[in-house]
Amino acid sequence: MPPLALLAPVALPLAAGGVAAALGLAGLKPGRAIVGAGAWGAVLALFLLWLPVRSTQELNLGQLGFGASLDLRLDGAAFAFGLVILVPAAVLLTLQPRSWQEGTVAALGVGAAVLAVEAGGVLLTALAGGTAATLAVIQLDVEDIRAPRPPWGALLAAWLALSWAGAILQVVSGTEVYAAVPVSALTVPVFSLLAAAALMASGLFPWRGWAARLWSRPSLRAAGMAVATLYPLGFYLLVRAYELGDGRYPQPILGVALAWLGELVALGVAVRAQAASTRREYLGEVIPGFGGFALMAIALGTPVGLVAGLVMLATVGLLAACLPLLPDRAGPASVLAIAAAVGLPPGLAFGARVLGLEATFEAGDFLGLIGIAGAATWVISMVAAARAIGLPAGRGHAANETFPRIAMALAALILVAGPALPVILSVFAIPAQAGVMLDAAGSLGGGLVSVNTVQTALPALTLFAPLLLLGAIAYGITGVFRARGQARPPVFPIPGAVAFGRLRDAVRSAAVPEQYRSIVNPRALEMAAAGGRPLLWLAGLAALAFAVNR
Amino acid sequence: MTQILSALATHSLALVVYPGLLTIVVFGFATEIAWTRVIQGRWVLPGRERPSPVVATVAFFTILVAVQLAAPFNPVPSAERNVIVAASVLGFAVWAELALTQEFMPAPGLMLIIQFCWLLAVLGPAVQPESLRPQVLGNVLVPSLLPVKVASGFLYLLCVPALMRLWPLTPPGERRSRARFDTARALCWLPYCGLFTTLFFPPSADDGLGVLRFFAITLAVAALWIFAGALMLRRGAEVARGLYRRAVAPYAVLVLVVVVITTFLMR
Amino acid sequence: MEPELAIGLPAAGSVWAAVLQARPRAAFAGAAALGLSGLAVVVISTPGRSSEQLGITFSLSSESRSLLIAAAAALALVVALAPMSVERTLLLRWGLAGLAGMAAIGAATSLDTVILTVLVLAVLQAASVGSRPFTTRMRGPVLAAALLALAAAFARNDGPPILARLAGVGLVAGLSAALGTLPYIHQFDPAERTVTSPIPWIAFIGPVLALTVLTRARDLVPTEGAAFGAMMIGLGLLNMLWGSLASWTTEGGAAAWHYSFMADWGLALCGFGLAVADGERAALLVLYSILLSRLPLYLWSRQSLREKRPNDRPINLLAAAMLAGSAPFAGFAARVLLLRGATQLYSPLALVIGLGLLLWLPPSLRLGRSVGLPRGRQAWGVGGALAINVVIGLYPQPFLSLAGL
Amino acid sequence: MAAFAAWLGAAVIVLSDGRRGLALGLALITVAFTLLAWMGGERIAAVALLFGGAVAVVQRLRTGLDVWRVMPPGSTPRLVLAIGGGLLALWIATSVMTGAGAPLRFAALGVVGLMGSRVLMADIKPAAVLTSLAALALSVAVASGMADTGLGPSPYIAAAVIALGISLIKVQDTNGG
Repeated sequence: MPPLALLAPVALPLAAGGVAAALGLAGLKPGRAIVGAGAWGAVLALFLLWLPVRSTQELNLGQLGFGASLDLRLDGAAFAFGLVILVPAAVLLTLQPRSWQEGTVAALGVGAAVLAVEAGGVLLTALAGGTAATLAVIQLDVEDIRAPRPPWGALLAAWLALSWAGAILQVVSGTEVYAAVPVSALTVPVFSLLAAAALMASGLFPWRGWAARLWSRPSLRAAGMAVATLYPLGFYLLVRAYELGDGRYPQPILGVALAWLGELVALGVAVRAQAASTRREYLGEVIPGFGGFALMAIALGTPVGLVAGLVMLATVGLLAACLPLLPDRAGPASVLAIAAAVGLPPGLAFGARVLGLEATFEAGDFLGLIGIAGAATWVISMVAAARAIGLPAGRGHAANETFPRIAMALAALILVAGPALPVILSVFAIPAQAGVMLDAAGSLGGGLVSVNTVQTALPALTLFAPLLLLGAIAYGITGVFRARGQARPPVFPIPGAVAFGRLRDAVRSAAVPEQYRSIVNPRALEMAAAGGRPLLWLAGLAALAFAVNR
Repeated sequence: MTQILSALATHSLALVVYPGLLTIVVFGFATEIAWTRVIQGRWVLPGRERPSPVVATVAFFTILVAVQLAAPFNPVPSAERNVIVAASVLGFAVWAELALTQEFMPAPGLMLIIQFCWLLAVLGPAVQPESLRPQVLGNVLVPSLLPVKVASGFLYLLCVPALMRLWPLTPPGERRSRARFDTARALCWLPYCGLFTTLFFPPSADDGLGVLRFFAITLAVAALWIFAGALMLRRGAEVARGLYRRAVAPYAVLVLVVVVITTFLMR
Repeated sequence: MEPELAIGLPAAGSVWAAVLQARPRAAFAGAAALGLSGLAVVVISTPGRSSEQLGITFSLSSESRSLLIAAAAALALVVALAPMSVERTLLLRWGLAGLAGMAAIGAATSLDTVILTVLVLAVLQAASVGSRPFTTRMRGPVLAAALLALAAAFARNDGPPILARLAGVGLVAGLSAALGTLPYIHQFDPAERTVTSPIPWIAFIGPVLALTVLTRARDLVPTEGAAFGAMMIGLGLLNMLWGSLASWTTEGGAAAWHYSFMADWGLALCGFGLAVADGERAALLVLYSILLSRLPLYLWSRQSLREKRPNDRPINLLAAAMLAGSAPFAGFAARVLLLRGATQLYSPLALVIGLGLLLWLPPSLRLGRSVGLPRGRQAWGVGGALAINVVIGLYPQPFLSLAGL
Repeated sequence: MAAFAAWLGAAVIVLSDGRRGLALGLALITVAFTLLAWMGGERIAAVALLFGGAVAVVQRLRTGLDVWRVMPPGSTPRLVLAIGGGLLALWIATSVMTGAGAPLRFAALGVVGLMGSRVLMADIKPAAVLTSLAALALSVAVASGMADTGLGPSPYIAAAVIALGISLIKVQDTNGG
């Protein structure tokens, strides 16, 4: 493949978006096929580029002018994240009906997100990620301007923070290219910026983040695309940070803090999920829950943790395609999706979470405590999932954007992929991990049958495959759950929710006391400043003169 | 390929026969019958109706837990057993049943706290050794680690009666009467008792004596819980609730502190 | 002869349009031809080459040339795609007059020429019919001229170091007064025509004027670079904060646009004040953005503002994103460069600037909505402005190279 | 003497509202600057200043209120400004700044400062603004004479043309004047 082919995964969705826009402007209805084809073409291009060589490929097209060069790089991490973004995007773009404007913006967003993970340097990632965020917000607002969407300010702040991190790297080390930044340049402040960017970009907070709020939208077309394209990008930054730091974060405490944060995110999600009043509300918490676990695993700083996190993100990708296609009614599709999402053994999510928790113990020191907390959180998630099966459906989205069979197939894929965990690790996660943690290459073994870590071996194929068969037989005999949707009280009230609500109301209703309003009068201030009064001007001059001669 | 097929066969055997489904059913049904005999004063035998999806789910979870036990002659190699799988899946089994059946859940908040305490009892001893093999944890006899192990074992013993609903957390009037045979609970007896044996006693040898030793300890644990359960039933729900709120939860915090201190001292 | 032609041809075009008011088509065609000729002269001119054909030395620098081209392009864009209600000949007439003045300012090699040109432009603008009193409209530019003249006098005479510092103060304050940024905000009347309002100062003439004054300032007070930069950054931060907050909270839509220009100028002033190449690049991108996108969008939003029909279509959101400096628009690249420049100088400053950048979003959403639903030529115009901005944002190198950066 | 005349002219403009007073002030400034330029060897510049200033003065005498109106009621602040500004300019030109050319410095600083302040006054009429602008343009040209590298007569000519042009402008203002 010529190096220029590295542009293909980015260019194909962009071209598809361009064609859709041109046809739309010409008054034709481009339909979903064009943008879908663009995304699938990008998936194909990614496979064709990576699988034959399985080594890093680079393309440098020169300086862009703002400190970054158009430097593309396809390595294991880029391949993995590219797939996590492209596959759900392709599924959703192919199946869900969209206006040409929505299709165009969505396709452009996909291209931008892929560029963010294919970028060779921090600044290009920031530009592309920022573009993807902008387009996602626009896409969501085009669909329904009154429905919840990610706070634009937080997304902008995230990518500006990353830009600043890139700028610091350039100033300190002369480069912001991932592969060239010296280890010493990744200082604690730079990493903090990068981590803040990552957390804000993916909304990884213990409270209800944007990825959960999106699920309360009437339609899930744009929400699915936003989650598919934006959510993995924050994790991508945390993974790339390992490459910048030669396989580790600048201080171990930073990884521990992030891992604890991931645990808190997952716990927050689980607590909210068990109190969900509808199944839609519960499903909204599924992906953030995975995000919390993935953050916990990735931040541990061990190869096992990283690959576990990557597999969780792969599951996120599949769920991002599955959940928007799921109809808001009870049935086997919902049950299967919930089972896949919660990490029912022996699914892919189960294997990944077990690996993630294992990693906490194997990381040593006190990190095992995170694992204990993680296991407890997982149990709450399971409670929430079991409860959600019998909840009322919640707000129904249009039938023409749901595809229960495809959703069921995707959920089933997550479940049956459990035995294939070693294969997924070998093809998908370990190359990515090896690319960013060069010293830790080969620390995971087991081939295509089991996953061997330092302490244990997870016999994924030989244990999970018969278990899967047993499960199928068992449910074949007993039948699946036929729960009638009915309102159910939360398993336990959300701790501090009332106090938090009170505080929020107090903050919202805060106002300057009546007697001081004449002092803090924005209108009067504006009139004073913008009234063109010479006295103020002379005072300004005097102030400048004083300040300079002080 | 032969190795894979052979491994598939042995793992299937473990899941279905020993220490999996068949063993769980035999051990669990016997123990459950004994338990109902003790508390109800009459023999209650399992019904012949087709198992519900809830029972299927619990069975599905518990067989996965059972194959993680350090039972002698377990066909699953010791390196492939994992305490995380055992702990989390056994946790699912309890809660899946409670949440799926949409029954009145007795004091769910307190139950969750007890669940967390139990998880601490299972996983706490794994923090310092950094090992997740159940038999390795059972075999830990390093003096400096013994306090954690003993404390965790005691916590485990305290938590399981509530998780298996042997101890009442709500007054009898609020609970549904349980005259029938509780199949789901029956399926949990071996995983809970066996896991205790695995984690807190040195592993038994792969011989007849070893089998006897393993099941003797496991049965003894079951008997202890049956005895304690019967005792507590007489004292009433208020005492049980008070015990968990005022004693077990603070004790779990103490166990956590011991785990942290031990880890700190042995760094 | 190139600079003289660059000044003369647009000036002639403006005069032509004024003289042939009675025959609008001839006026427009002739003025447009002369204006385009002027633009062609600017494009083909060699940066840095001096010319003294009129007794005054003129030399067009790369940066001034690039901004002149951008200003001419902006004028072409707004004239060609002006809303139906706007008289295009009038717009062209005043635009060409401004362009001629900008060419004179950009090509001036002494501050005195700049001051005199500012006075001429101020008088020409203020003398035409407007809703604000003549005296009010003259205040800002005259104060600017006086301060710049005093600054030049202070800088040119020997004396204690305070003289040079005061010269720096005069230059910065004079520039601010000419632009109409805080603390010298020109009084703004939302109902006033754009050509007679303060907008041409802040959004059209301002970029070239600022560049020239700053270039001259480097020659006049070379020893006071630090103080000069500090003042620029201080005023820049003040304008960022005030401009974005006022643009967000003010009641009037047109006033919000006025303040938004101030906020952008805050960025540009910070960029220039950093006195590093990245800062200058950032400032230049902001100025490109003001000329080629913010100003046209403001002009196209006027009708919608009058009719009070804001909109929330995709185009409005894109406009909001552009105004907010989101990626992939030029504002983002400018912000990256600004952060880089600030990091080189003093990292905490980058933090302050970085936090300040977040203030752009709320007012931008408001301003984007105020563009309304553009139709016909206006829609193409908005699309064009957005496209240009995206191109600059994604690949600013050619635009920076044009300015010799 | 010429420098003081320039200051006096500027002070008269600051203190006047009628066309006669404004014209007198501009005339004083024109003459003073012409003399200063002539003495500085800039003969062409001097002629240009004289011409431009003279036309501006004549134009000023033809438009606006036909009165002197020097120091109308409420002029105390203006008087303070005129005197204070002059003293400040004198102090800076002679004591703070060093080197030859103090009269030129005093004249230029005084006129620039006072004219700039005059335009900022709240109750100013357009005629006064235009007069101040003409004077300001002339003073900018004179101030350019302080540059190390002489700019030649071109700034003076340009300033004269501007002063002349300003005097020809008829302000269409709702506030009149």
